[in-house]
Amino acid sequence: MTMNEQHHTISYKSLTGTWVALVALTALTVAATRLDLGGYKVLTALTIACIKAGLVIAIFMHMKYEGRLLRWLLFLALVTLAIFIGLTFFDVLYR
Amino acid sequence: MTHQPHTDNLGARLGMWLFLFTELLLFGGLFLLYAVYFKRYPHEFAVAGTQLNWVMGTANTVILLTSSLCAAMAVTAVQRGESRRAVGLIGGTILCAAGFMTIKYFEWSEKIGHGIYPGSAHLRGGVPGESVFFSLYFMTTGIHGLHVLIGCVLLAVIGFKITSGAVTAENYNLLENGALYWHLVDLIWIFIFPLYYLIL
Amino acid sequence: MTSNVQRSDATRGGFWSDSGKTGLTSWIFSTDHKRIGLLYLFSTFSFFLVAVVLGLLLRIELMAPGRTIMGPQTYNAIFTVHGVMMIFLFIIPGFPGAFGNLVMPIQIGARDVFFPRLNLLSWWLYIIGAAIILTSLFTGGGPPDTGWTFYVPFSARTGTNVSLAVFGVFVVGFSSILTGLNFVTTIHRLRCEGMTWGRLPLFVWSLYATAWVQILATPILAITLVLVMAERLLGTGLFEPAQGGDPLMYQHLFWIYSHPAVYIMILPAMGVISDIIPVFSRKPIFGYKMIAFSSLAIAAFGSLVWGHHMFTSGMSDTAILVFSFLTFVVAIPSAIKVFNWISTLYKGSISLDAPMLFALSFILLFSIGGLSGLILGAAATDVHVHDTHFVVGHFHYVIFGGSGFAFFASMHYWLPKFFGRRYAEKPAVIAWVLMFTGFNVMYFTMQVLGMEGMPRRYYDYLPEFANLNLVATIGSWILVTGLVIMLVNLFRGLLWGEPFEGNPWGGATLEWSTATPPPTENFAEDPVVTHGPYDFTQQD
Amino acid sequence: MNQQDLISTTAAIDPVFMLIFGICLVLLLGITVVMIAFVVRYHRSRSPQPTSQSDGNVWLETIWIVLPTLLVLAMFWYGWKEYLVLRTVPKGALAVTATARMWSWEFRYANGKTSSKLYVPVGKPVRVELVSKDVIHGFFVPAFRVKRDVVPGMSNYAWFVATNPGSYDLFCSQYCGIQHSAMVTTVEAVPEVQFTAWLNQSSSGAVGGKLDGRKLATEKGCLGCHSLDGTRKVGPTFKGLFGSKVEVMHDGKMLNIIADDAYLKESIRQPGAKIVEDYPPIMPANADLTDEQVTALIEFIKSVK
Ligand code: HEA
Ligand code: HEA
Ligand code: HEC
Ligand code: CUA
Ligand SMILES: [Cu+2]
Repeated sequence: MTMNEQHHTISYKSLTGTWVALVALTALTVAATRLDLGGYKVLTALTIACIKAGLVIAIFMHMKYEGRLLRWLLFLALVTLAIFIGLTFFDVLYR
Repeated sequence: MTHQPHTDNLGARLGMWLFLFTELLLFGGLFLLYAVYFKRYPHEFAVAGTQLNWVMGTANTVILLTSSLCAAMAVTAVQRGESRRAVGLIGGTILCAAGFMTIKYFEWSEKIGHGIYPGSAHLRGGVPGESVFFSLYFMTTGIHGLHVLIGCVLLAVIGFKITSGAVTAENYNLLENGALYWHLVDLIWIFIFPLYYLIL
Repeated sequence: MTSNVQRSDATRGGFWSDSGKTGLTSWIFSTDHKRIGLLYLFSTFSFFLVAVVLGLLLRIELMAPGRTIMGPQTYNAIFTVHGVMMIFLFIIPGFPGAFGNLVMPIQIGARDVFFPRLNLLSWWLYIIGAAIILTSLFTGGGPPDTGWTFYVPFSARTGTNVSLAVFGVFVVGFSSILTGLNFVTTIHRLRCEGMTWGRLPLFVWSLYATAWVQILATPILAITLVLVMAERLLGTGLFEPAQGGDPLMYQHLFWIYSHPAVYIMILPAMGVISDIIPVFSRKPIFGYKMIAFSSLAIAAFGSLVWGHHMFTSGMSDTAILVFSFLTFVVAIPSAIKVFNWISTLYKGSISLDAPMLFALSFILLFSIGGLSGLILGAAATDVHVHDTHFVVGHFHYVIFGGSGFAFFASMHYWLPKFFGRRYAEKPAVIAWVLMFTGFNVMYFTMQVLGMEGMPRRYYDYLPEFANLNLVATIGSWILVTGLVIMLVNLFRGLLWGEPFEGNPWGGATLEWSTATPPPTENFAEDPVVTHGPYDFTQQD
Repeated sequence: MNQQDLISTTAAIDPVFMLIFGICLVLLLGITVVMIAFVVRYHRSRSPQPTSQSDGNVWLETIWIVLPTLLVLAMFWYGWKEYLVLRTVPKGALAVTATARMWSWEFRYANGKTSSKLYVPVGKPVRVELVSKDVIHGFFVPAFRVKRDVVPGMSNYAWFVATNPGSYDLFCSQYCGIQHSAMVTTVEAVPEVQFTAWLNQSSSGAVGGKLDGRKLATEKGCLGCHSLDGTRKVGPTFKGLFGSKVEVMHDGKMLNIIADDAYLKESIRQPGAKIVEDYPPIMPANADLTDEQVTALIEFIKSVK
């Protein structure tokens, strides 16, 4: 195990850039869901939400600069949640 | 390795992230219920969802995103040793949070004024899916709001620690973890917003 | 208990006195993992004793049909409180809290856990939660009468004090989460030099797997309990059919946590057994890698099988197919462990000291419980025995015969190390014989009762079940006798018994290489590990 | 429906049970014997030093991963296959609706007849619709190896066939409150002719055109919560109720009222309207009672002095 590697400092500029992207994506979701997309609406909205979440995690939460360990663990937590929901749907969908 | 737990930043962050996972799963339970009931009552959910004010929701989303930006910049500021600026940014975060809670307050009181709250006569008498939607809405945003409040207190304490010199460019773990917590609150909202306000 | 403990502090040495502080506050505000471990030990074990007396009362009531010593409401409250205390106040916090705290940091060569103050907070949360649960018994509508599963809609309607009890469980759950994240961080960050992942004692591996379950599953319980409270206090109706809710969703959420929770109970137990058997056989554990890996596999797959508690609930048949299949998959890593433990004995040099007796009986009792779990895991057979005393027998075999006996094994194995004194061997063996006998008489009979169709949570039963119930009750008395002997022996021995020094059993893990009792920061000098945890050839 | 290939639920489940139980027994015996043998053979008195320091064997471990896998897959598959029998109702099954409430069973037949015991013809499959009026109950007949939860708001079912005449226990298997263990009745399997005769007798409560209130109160489960002798059960006693003064909560206000006909009627029809002080609001609404039945119940309550 390596010792405390010093932390990456993220410039104000890239943080602000991220924020602009996030706000733009928010506007995009709102606009998209005002349209009549039928069943794709949910999909669109959630996809955009996932992209936004990814941005927040990667930049604001510094995950982009973390080591492998934390990334794997984050992945593990998300997969666990997905499995909990997924397996429940074996009941909900086929009842 | 030798024992230097006080400067083991990675360890401290690991602990914080683990805690964030538990928060994620806590809300995950609510999202699970949302998914299940949305599947069962798509129409009722859509109708009920139109009763929420998407303008307010959007405003709150932007406010929270901004607060997150402030929190992230505060970390950068402390890393660069600009502690005055960091305190200011934390103040900005808390201000945004206050704005968020104010809007939330208006939204909730409007709904409650219309007789829509968990267990209200209106919901008991209405279609089943509507009651489920609003119960979930109040539970989710309620617990989320509670997290906003906790985050505010946490950040305020950290702000004072920066002024008192306990959090510095060499030792900013606390701030970093506080900011992580705040981003999580934002993260949850990023999903609450489309699910409740937009999918109609 | 603490006052007795203090009396002999001066002679004890180590972490008992080397900080110069011995008063009560030096314990309940201590951040030393060993002191916190002992706090957990005393508090969880106290609840165990209370709950055990409740269990005994249940058996006495069931001794004969009709009213024996209590009314139905009392009976329902007692089995609920018995279950809640045993699960949430004893066995879940007990293993990680008591032995995890006492031993794990020493075994990895650390001075303490990664977040010592958080560790103390965990214990306080546990105590606060427990206090809330206790309060719920004497206030409001009286003790909850829902069963430890709190199934809605019943739990949303009953007039008893469910909300408060549920809130107590919520707080205890929070404590469990903090312990889990503390342990994961500790195991990742504080292993001493040379302590590679491949040299971790298996107890540490099992705690690592347990901690992940605590982290990822407990939050679901937390939110579920919040929703039950909301259901009762606000009328959210999320599980109320009249308002469009689905009672089965409660069951899903509850078991998403509570099935993995049974592995929180058993995994550390398996870890202890994997540590004890090699030591008393003087032989390395057979298949270290597979045992470590199977702990992780149990934690992972164990999170996917919760639906097997709902086979008769009206859940979809597809879900039953999936969950039944996954349930059988989890049995495989358990089987690997059992076979590896037994192979460890082969060509060893076995000495049957008390810890070893408990460990060997663990294997048998856990196997009986686990194999009966297979009958429950198959859809066709579960339908017949679900919600009968067969299930009650199954889980007492795995929880009490498994985790409980492993807990007793660890008490005999590790406590002398921390108290510096030891118990007498002979009474320990007598106690073991009585407990083992009484245990089987009681719970095997209950499994037979279940196969004959006696439902569980029955205050009263039809005359045809009378004989077997009497037998089971007699079994419980044999068990009591054994337990009392064991406790008296341990209590006397640890306080006033012969000194316990050095490494009489010849363990090769780090806790045996430090002073007895260990000093506050565990080691005089940070250890450097050069061999595996079961490499006994390095000794002498 | 061909009688020959009608497999009873008991005959479907028992072989699986035996199979899994048998495998488990063999495994357990094997483990026990080997363990004891090792402990005896390699006891320190006989084997003062370990004669091997082996710490694993890939082949052995592979064997005991593969073998259990095959065994459990067999158990799983067989268990699933026979479970399907429980889910596949034979054609032409007799339909009965079981209504569970705290804490009684009521069985309703196609012709409207109700009964508190489940009468079924021997040799004919019976499909039971499971309906709950309040909380979750469980429909459990050990003799036929069938069990299914009775969940409010859900339509569950179970089926079985009684191959021999007799009286079989029927339990409530899902915990449902104070009288859970008393929610017991029987399945009465009688020859087909007898069953038809019973089914066509006029409905249970009516004796000469007048309903028997006491019988009704038993059947509808009232007496599970209300005593006739003045003792306090889950609900207030019926003894001396009529004409007495009752303190009730109504819309959050306390009222003192006299229990008259109108009040009793309301209490039965809409139990939630006025809640007797010091009692929980858990009495189920009885929407399925006819006006005559309510009148009969009230007459009965009046008669309990
Ligand atoms: C410590 C706790 C613990 C443990 C470890 C287990 C382990 C298992 N449990 Fe158990 N269980 C409970 C605690 C536990 N359980 C509790 C508390 C309940 C009731 C809750 C309630 O309703 O109140 C319950 C209920 C329960 C049910 C629901 C019953 C019902 O309500 O209808 C089921 C169904 O599948 C089940 C299955 C299993 C299985 C397959 C395992 C497996 O993990 C077992 C694996 C072990 C072995 C298989 C034995 C060892 C191996 C061998 C001897 C080698 C040979 C083996 C093979 C060839 C496979 N359990
Ligand atoms: C850790 C878990 C654990 C343990 C160890 C036990 C231990 C015991 N349980 Fe347990 N039990 C549960 C967990 C546990 N139980 C759970 C989760 C349930 C389900 C609840 C529900 O349905 O919701 C349950 C349900 C349950 C029932 C079923 C109730 C029903 O369905 O109707 C019964 C009935 O016999 C029972 C009996 C016992 C007995 C007799 C013991 C015995 O092992 C106790 C033996 C007693 C002694 C050994 C006592 C000796 C000690 C003393 C007398 C004190 C001495 C004091 C000093 C020395 C200071 N329990
Ligand atoms: C689950 C238990 C339960 C069942 C079953 C039940 N009751 Fe009740 N009943 C109660 C409770 C509790 C109260 C008091 C609270 C209230 O007023 O709702 C009550 C109140 C009443 C009252 C008012 C009594 C008073 O003292 O003012 C009447 C009349 C009554 N029930 C009749 C019936 C009849 C008739 C039936 C059967 C068809 C029945 N109940 C079934 C629980 C039950
Ligand atoms: Cu009805 Cu138990
Ligand atoms: Cu389980």
